[in-house]
Amino acid sequence: MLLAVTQGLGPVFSWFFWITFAAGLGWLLWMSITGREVERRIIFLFMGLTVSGAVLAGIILPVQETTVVRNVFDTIEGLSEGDRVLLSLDYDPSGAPELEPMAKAVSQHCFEKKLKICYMTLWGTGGAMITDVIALAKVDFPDLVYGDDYCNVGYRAGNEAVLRVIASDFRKTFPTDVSGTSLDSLSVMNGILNCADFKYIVAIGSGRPGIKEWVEYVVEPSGALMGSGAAAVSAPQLYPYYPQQMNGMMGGSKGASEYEKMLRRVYPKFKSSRAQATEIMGPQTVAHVFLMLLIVFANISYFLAKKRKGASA
Amino acid sequence: MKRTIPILITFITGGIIVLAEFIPPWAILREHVLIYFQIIAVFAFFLGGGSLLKINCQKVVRKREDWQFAIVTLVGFFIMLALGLFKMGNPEMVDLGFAADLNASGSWFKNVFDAVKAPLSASMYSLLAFFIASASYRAFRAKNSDATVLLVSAFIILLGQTFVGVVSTGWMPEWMSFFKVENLSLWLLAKANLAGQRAILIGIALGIISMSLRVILGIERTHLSGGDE
Amino acid sequence: MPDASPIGIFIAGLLTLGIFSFLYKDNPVYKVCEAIFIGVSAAYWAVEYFYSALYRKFWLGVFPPAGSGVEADLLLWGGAILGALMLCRMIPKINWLSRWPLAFIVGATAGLYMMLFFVSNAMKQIESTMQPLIQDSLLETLGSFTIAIGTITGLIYFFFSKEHKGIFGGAAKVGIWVLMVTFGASFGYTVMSRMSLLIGRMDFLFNSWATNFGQMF
Amino acid sequence: MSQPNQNSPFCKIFPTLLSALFLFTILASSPKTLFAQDAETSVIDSTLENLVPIPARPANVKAKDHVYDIGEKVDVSWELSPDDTTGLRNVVGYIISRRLDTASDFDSVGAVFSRIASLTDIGLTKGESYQYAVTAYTSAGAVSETSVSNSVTTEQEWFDGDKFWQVLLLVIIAGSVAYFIYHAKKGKPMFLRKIAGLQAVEEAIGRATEMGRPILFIPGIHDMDDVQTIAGMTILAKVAKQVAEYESRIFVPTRASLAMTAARETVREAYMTAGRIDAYRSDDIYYVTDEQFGYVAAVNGIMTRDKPATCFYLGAFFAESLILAETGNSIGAIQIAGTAMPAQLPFFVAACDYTLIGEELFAASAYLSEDPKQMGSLKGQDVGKVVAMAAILIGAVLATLGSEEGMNIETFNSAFHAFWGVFGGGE
Repeated sequence: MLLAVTQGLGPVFSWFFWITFAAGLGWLLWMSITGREVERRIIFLFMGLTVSGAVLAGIILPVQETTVVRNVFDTIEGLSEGDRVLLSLDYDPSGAPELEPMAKAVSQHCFEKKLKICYMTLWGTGGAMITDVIALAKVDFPDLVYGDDYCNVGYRAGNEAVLRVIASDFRKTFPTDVSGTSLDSLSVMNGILNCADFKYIVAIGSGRPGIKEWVEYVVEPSGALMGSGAAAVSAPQLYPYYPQQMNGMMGGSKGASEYEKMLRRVYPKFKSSRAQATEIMGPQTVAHVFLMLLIVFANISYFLAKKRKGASA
Repeated sequence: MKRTIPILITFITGGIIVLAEFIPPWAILREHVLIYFQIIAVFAFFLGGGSLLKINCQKVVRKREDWQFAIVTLVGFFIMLALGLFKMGNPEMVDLGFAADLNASGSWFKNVFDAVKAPLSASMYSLLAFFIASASYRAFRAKNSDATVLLVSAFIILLGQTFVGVVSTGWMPEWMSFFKVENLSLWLLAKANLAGQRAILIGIALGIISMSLRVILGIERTHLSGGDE
Repeated sequence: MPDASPIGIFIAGLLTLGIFSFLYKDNPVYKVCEAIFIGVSAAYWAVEYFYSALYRKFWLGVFPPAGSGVEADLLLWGGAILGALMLCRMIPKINWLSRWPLAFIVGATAGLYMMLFFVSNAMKQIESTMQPLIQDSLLETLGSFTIAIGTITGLIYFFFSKEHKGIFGGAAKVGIWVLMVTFGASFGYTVMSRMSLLIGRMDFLFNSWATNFGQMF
Repeated sequence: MSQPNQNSPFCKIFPTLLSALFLFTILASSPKTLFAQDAETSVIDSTLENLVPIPARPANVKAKDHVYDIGEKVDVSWELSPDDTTGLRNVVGYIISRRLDTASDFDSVGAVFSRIASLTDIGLTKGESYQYAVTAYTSAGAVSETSVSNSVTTEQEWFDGDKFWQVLLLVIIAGSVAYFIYHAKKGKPMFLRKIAGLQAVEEAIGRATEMGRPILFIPGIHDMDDVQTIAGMTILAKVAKQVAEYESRIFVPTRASLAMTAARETVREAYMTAGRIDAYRSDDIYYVTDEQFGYVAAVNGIMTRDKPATCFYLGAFFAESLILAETGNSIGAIQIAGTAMPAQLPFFVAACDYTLIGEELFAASAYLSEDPKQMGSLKGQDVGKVVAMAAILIGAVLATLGSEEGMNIETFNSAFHAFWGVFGGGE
């Protein structure tokens, strides 16, 4: 209901909102210049308005494509029909806002290219994440057949040990899929003996075990081709592995939104699908800018106060 | 007696666990210790949960301030406990009995988890965004050299993540590319930040070695039996 | 929560708003949310621990189901005995016995952490810092000098038994700056993922919840 | 996660099934699978050699007992098949199988990729003799002849020789800590630099007493199985003792039941030492909930309602660090924080009055105790720092002299690698 209203009033609402908001910022600046402290609840109010306004107005900001993300996209783009891709979703609900869009976009891309996906996870809580991603992908591809177009082998306990084993023998750890069906009866897994048999591995993870472990225990011993999607917090620590051990990486919502952009550029049919990360990026950038303004205002206020003090002394 | 035995237990377990690192046949002890801990923690929950119930019951009985909310806590606790322990509404109960997955989709336990616990957790967590704003406004002021370094470094990283930063230094010629915000922030993260992290991590390791040694040798024992005997 | 029921979403939205109300000030609505949260989550973990540790780890460990071929792990009884000693706390006469499991845990933790951190923090970090100072490019060379000097001055800051005076004091001062750069950088970087949490909540309120609201009434 | 059904007959025949499955998949991976035309197996069998080139077998298979284990591992190595990197180049991997000396059949134990010539087999029994066989296979499903290894008997060792350098370095550092502990006992006074956060402790407690408001102490959100929580408890002991002496009041809500028990023990003992056991209230130290943010919600409530004048956050913290510190700030409390969680330190530094950074958290109780033995241990830590700094310097200089980017002197290069290896480098 509210959604419909805001969508209908979109442009009007958004103009009205931002003019008010700009006025508010002006007031904040004036308060700083006159050296008055602003109560923290007013800061909270601004923060809330910034984010909710940006979410409601659906701000979409231009995204710059970077090579490190494009490499993942191009690799999948270069695969041919029927190739198998392994998608490992190693995160939990708290990592989902950043990582689910990546998993969704990569799935959409693969299904569009008629590639077959095998989903797995190293996290106990990842099973639910896989279910969510498959549900999201099925919106655009309602005719997907389980077993022929994709499969889900789910979770096995053991963290790094799982990786160590599947690097050489996939079925030793995953003899069956998540519901107990033997992998032999799934055509997706036909002839897949180990991780290197997948044409591409995409590991999307937010911590440990995650991308670093994939590199150490799978890519390095087996030479499998891997790309990754990392939470913003852990992305900096993973740069050393690029481009030798992983040929591309999506970092945080920004990386995900780049991927979404590329997908829509090449396959316009996805323009109607929800670009979750791109939607997050707008509010996130606005919030960032607001935060930087706050820091600037605070320092203006501080310096002017110090000057005044010095003058009066 | 009452004081010496705990110190002896600490000494012996600590010593064995350290040695087990180097003696292959003992390695299994390290794994068992972790399981022991989990089992002890469950028993300890009787004490913790007991204290929770006791304090809330006292509040209700003595009609202390906010006693009404204590009732809410108690009711919530017992409802959730019953839903979970008896696995109510769990669709897997039919086939598996009490071996059913506790969090099976459709069970009442999972439903309450989704409708109550998950949103409460997420909301509490997201308050952090507000507190980041108020902390930035209050604390990031160039009061002295330390604070200035902190401020500048945080600001560069923040800039580097938004298009504002990229645009603001986009005019720089090629030979100055190092000072472009996106490069500068990457350099800060990969080099200076790394150096600081390493110093902290090495320091922590030394602190833990010294602290553990004090505990194992029984010099630090205030948590067990007070000061000197 | 793709399969959440409308009532579930409705409640979730109310609770979200209740928690947010704390930002204005402490109020009865927040108190109710807090009370529910404490009660429900304490019971949640009690049940979770009961089934995972007591039932699966301990009970199935010492009494494996007949015919499963798994041998009973008698060592697990040790944990149960220590756990039972813990409960002695409730009996005043022998409550001092509860110090034994505590002493056991403290000793074991000290032993485990000592080794774990010595290897993963100290050895590993020292090893990674041993890089050639001179690199291919001037920039990389600058970088490796920064890492080496930064790490060493950072450590100097932590010295306890030497006064921060003279050259040593200067080095310690550089060390503090290195630490401050580190703190600033990780603060700036963490902000990004924290914002997405709030955006996620707002998205829930404005989209899922509001839509659901419209459907319910 | 559902409970694995241990009664399932599947578990029993699992190993057998696995090997069968394994062979099946190798064959099934061929586009013209043998099984598709089961009836004509013999015909195809004879023509297979013509259709699919069979790789040469891997030679010289060796089995060796894995050193420094409990007799459960064997290292198997072989020479690559001549058709792996050269020749037909059709080898995609090797299958390794094993048998007990007494048994007749080999069971598959694993597979590796092409270009790999070794495997460590695990899960063996101490004192048994094993024999290994290695076979090369191609993507088309062709399998080479099998090479069989020597027989090997597994042995157990009593010292992990791989960790020799670890032991030595640990002995140096722990030894110097121990040395200074007992050296300090002799009463030689020792200099310790000031740590602002710790000097503020007494003043902060005094302020709370004057204002007639309580003190809040959070020993982190981990349980007693984290050494940071133990560090928090040791500081709690000192803080509680002063609180008892000042006749103030301290609240310790905990996130774990075990931590609650330990905190009660600690505070009770502190009150006893201060001679004020009558003022000890066990209900001021209580368990809230194991849920991270449920605990935070409760502590926020306590702060806004009881308005503590001083808040201590000493232990392991995660995302809640800033939520707690900002709420504490809003009620005007003096806040002293300390953690060894590098990711949370910036938030404490920004929002608290004093922050103990990493190592300082572990040193705090020694500082506050004013016990020469404990203070001596800090000097031992400094020796550790000297060792670390020296190692970094020596390593960096050797690397610079030896590396290609630097001077490229071979002697230094090998010296560097030897030195690097001591710290676990190059593995």
